[in-house]
Amino acid sequence: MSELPQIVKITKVQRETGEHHTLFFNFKAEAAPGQFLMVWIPGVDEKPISLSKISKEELAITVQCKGSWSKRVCGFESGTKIGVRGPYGNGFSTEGVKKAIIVAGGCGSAPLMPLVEKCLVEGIETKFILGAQNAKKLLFKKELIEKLGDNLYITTDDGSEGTKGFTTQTLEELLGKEKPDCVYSCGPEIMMKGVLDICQKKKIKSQLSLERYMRCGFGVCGQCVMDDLMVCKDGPVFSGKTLSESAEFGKLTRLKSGKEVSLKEFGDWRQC
Amino acid sequence: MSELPQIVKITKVQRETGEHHTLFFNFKAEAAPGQFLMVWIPGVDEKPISLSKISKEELAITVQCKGSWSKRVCGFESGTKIGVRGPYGNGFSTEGVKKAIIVAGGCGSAPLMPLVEKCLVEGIETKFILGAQNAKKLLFKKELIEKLGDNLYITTDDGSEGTKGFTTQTLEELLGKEKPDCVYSCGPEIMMKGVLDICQKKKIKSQLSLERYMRCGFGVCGQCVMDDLMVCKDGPVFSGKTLSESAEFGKLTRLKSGKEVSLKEFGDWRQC
Amino acid sequence: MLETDFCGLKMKNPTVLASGVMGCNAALLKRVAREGAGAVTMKSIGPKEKEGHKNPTVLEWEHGLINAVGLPTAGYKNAEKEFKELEKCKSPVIASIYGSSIEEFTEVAEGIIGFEPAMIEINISCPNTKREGQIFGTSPEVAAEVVKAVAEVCGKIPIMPKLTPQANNIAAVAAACEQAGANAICAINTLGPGMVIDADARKPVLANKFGGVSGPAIKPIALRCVYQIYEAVSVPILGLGGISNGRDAIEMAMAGATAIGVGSATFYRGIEAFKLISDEMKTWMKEQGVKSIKEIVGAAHD
Amino acid sequence: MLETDFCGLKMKNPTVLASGVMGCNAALLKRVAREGAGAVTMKSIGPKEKEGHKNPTVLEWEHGLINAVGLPTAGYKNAEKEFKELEKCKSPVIASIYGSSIEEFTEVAEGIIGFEPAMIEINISCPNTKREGQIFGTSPEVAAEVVKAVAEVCGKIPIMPKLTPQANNIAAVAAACEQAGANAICAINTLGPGMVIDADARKPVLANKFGGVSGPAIKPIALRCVYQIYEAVSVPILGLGGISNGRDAIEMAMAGATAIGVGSATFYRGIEAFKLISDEMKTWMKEQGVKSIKEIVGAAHD
Ligand SMILES: Cc1cc2nc3c(=O)[nH]c(=O)nc-3n(C[C@H](O)[C@H](O)[C@H](O)COP(=O)(O)OP(=O)(O)OC[C@H]3O[C@@H](n4cnc5c(N)ncnc54)[C@H](O)[C@@H]3O)c2cc1C
Ligand SMILES: Cc1cc2nc3c(=O)[nH]c(=O)nc-3n(C[C@H](O)[C@H](O)[C@H](O)COP(=O)(O)OP(=O)(O)OC[C@H]3O[C@@H](n4cnc5c(N)ncnc54)[C@H](O)[C@@H]3O)c2cc1C
Ligand SMILES: Cc1cc2nc3c(=O)[nH]c(=O)nc-3n(C[C@H](O)[C@H](O)[C@H](O)COP(=O)(O)O)c2cc1C
Ligand SMILES: Cc1cc2nc3c(=O)[nH]c(=O)nc-3n(C[C@H](O)[C@H](O)[C@H](O)COP(=O)(O)O)c2cc1C
Ligand code: FES
Ligand code: FES
Repeated sequence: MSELPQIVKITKVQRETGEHHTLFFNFKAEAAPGQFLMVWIPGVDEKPISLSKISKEELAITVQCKGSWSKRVCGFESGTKIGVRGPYGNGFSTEGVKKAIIVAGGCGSAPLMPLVEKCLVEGIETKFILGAQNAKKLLFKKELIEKLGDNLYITTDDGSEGTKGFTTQTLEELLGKEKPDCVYSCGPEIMMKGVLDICQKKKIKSQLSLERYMRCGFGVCGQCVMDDLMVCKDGPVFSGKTLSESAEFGKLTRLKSGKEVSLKEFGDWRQC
Repeated sequence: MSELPQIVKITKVQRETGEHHTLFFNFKAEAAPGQFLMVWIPGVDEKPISLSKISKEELAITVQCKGSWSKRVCGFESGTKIGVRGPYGNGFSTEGVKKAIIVAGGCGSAPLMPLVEKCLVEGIETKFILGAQNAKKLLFKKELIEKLGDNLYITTDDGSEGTKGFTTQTLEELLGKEKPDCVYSCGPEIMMKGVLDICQKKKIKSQLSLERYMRCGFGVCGQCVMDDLMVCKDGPVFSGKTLSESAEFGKLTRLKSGKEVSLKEFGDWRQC
Repeated sequence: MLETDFCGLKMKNPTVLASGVMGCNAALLKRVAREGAGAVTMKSIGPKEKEGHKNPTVLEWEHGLINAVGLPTAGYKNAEKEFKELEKCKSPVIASIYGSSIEEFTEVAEGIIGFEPAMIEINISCPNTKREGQIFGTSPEVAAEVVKAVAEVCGKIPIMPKLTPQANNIAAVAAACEQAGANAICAINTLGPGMVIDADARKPVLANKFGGVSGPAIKPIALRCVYQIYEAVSVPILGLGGISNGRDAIEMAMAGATAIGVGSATFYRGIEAFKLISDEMKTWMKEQGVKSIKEIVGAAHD
Repeated sequence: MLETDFCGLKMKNPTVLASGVMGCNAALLKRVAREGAGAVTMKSIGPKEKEGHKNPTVLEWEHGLINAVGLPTAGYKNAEKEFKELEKCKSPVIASIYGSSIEEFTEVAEGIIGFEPAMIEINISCPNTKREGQIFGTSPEVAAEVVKAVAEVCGKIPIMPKLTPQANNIAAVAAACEQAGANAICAINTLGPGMVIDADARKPVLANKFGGVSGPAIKPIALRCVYQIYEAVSVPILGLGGISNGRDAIEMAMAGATAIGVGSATFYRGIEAFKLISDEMKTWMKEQGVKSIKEIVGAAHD
């Protein structure tokens, strides 16, 4: 079988927040939490998108309306056809984990939702810190409350819901009281850098899901490189240990041209 | 896997008659009696050759020294490397057969030896008519005596051994006394035409193994065509019924160019 | 839903047996037609009898076939019997001709027009012979010259040059051919040449060393060629190269082919390939609500 | 037994990472060298920063890859850091350059010679850009012009034009390049271009529609090209195209390649491809009693 995109029909569109839409579709694939698909809008563009829901019957992705590609996606109705290939990447590991804290910034919740599912199935004690700029942008809040109840910690930058401040502050507080086997995180790289620093200081293992501009998605073109790692294939999930040794994590990324730029310069594009 | 020739080492060379050599080699393949290999001498030529011995451990082919290709083959010692691909073709069927008569002319014995083996294993009552120009050219005589004893009937054109005359005469005699379920034959096409005519007259089923010039061996190039049949794939074994309806069997063949010629004109090249 | 009119040839489906594949004699061509081919192409006929190359001449190498048969031909003078027998063929019969000079092309064309084939394919693209074909098909000017000369001879019988993917600008070659009087364009002939080497034998495997590549491996090249030709000409296209299943055929139609050639797939799927491909096309069309194959010809263009 | 001297480059084995594959930054190139590549080629560097095409840009289609990345490049002016970091690379580093005019080629060459790469590959063969490359590599005259101009700039750094299989006479192109001062020949770049169409989407899949074909499907074409080049030049050849395992590499050596490029195989076998291929070569050589890979370079020639 080839790795060409397969055209699937969107079976359902769910509006999560004003700017996040979840698209459901049938696509037979073995997938793990943290893996992503390359999602093709024929004639437009193709982007890597994390799986936000994994079940035998269907998969789902959650897209934030942002640029030219994602705005189009957010206009899709059920019945629209898209091309998907994958899943690609390594995904999160829960091996040996009994107690976990998950930290999501903005649409970072997307790849973390199937992880929550997995943690619950495996009986892992799970706390979830969900952060966003304001109450309106809290992604998957309702689902997370249903699933985790008191174990969900909400933070907003403006204090419009939950604790005012950053997810990292809440993480630091929690880690003052307890010692999970692993901290999982996805969100703006600056936030994840904070998560990593805290975990390193406390000597707690972590797994962080990264993003870089991608082309092939399967480890050939080298576009998504970070140090000597290909984010699409060696990642997108990396251990805190790997990232703590990285010369680029939290600092540098690459433009489409391959030119190195500082994360700042690149813009906090995933600061959603 | 591809159908490219595989290089095998000849493990043993057995001189059968002055002009027939059997080459043994190891080549893993499921093969049936009547099937053939395309045998490549690197840098020289490639020819279709029937399997004259089929076992789990090894295969063998028996070649008559004749033209430029086969004379080279007959010079090979054990250790020589040849390329083989296949097996190709349909092979003989013994389905429903309890009693068989096998008619071999010249080196037509080659594909018929594995058939004898199969008949014995399956408990088929088997008679074998072995014909050649003279005593010296009787191929596989010793083996056939060992295997079949009194059920081997020998004919030579010059009477130097066995009955003087053609295999067809002996066949006609035998069919006057008994009614086999199938007559199998391989040898010069003129002989096989005789076999077919006798069988048709007596309403006895037959299976005959044919030859035409071949290129691909797998039913693509169309070179080996006889009527609308490709000898390499639809054959080389055909039922008497099919051949009795043929406009070309026993009459026409084709040169390398594809030009139709009468069998006579073509020369009795397999009249070995 | 698959009925196709290709240059006046009425075909029950768009599949066409490719030249040189099983096309040596009338009886087998008729069988291929019975087995489901919408039209059949005869093996290319040359000016005089020719043996072709020594074996190995045709190989399968996992991703396709490679062949250097060397254009064996009985020659047009020995073709009468086959043509006569083909009159009873269930599907239209396309004759294919080659030569090593413009004179030879017209000589062969003249030699066979009396037999009134439904169409004449001009093979200006075989990579197996040093002069025959190759030169003609890579240059728009030379290709056009051949087409013009053959057109003059052929009268009302439609002619269709068969192009090579080795041309640096196949669209320009096609356009030049159309200008010169081609009624259809056939693309592509085999790719390359290529070469298969056996490590253990330390030798090229084909007796001719080099051979034309066909089958699954060449599909992307064939699609690109047909796509480009479609934008350059208005005559219909017989697209082929690596078409193995119904989906491939649909893609080829979308690239711009009205008729779809099938050659190497007969290795992978047997003589039933034509029927299988047609059935698979129908299944896809039903799923997608496509009523006639005509609807999707060229659909991949904006 | 695999030690190779390629134009003065001392390689522990003949495998070379092909340009454009994982070659975007120094760290990853160094990893590929650690993982077993005898030499590594950087992604082609162009005259100025360029984004490349939109996605999809790289696809796998069952018999190979197809890509239209569009030669993204940070430009030679942004290359210093990578070159500096590459000084510590375990294997020789080949720089690759492209331009859309002879002036651009020399500009880029001049821009990077200061970093003293072990060798400079001149990409005159990329099928993805309309002017960049394609034209240069198909004509012996133009190819020679580029090589001559770059040679003048490069001084003692060996230069190696990378040829396209689309050339009608690749041996002539290679010979012209040797004449013009090439120290080695690299062949082949991707084949085509080709095209992938999605039936259900009714669209070409690559954003650029057309892309260069690589991987298993192109091996016979690559072997033929290298075989023909070997008979036309006396400088060493870096042969690549569809090499996926040790046996492929042996065949490529027999066709005439001293060094053996590996690109798409990293998809099929991972970054370990270099080590796997080297090990498989050794196994075959032991079986066949071949002491040094040098013994078999060109062995398929009479
Ligand atoms: C492994 C992975 C998983 C992802 N998962 C999700 C997800 O679940 N949901 C989601 O909404 N998005 C996800 N993304 C991001 C997604 O691929 C797109 O980048 C995003 O949808 C913006 O695309 P756009 O064309 O709409 O915006 P654009 O107009 O292209 O860009 C908006 C901003 O994003 C930057 N950008 C664009 N494309 C990329 C890219 N591929 N990588 C890095 N930066 C880029 C631009 O530089 C710009 O600053 C993921 C990315 C990766 C690498
Ligand atoms: C299915 C099949 C099974 C065969 N099995 C055997 C076998 O077990 N043992 C064996 O010795 N031979 C067998 N042959 C014949 C074999 O393929 C060669 O034809 C034979 O070895 C003579 O080749 P040559 O080059 O030595 O002679 P050449 O010099 O080529 O020819 C001698 C004569 O044979 C004719 N001839 C050559 N090649 C062929 C061909 N492929 N088909 C028909 N006529 C040909 C020539 O026209 C000439 O009259 C078989 C052929 C077929 C088609
Ligand atoms: C064994 C073989 C013989 C061929 N002979 C001819 C020929 O005589 N004339 C011709 O125009 N094309 C010939 N071709 C090319 C095919 O007609 C066709 O163009 C090519 O194989 C690509 O199609 P495919 O991939 O479906 O096989 C031959 C191909 C094969 C495999
Ligand atoms: C994704 C991708 C990107 C490539 N980019 C370049 C490039 O920038 N410069 C170049 O000379 N060749 C480039 N190539 C061509 C390869 O270097 C190589 O010549 C070709 O892929 C054939 O080798 P393979 O079959 O081993 O992949 C690229 C190939 C691929 C698959
Ligand atoms: S996107 Fe191509 S290597 Fe990661
Ligand atoms: S030898 Fe090619 S079809 Fe029989």
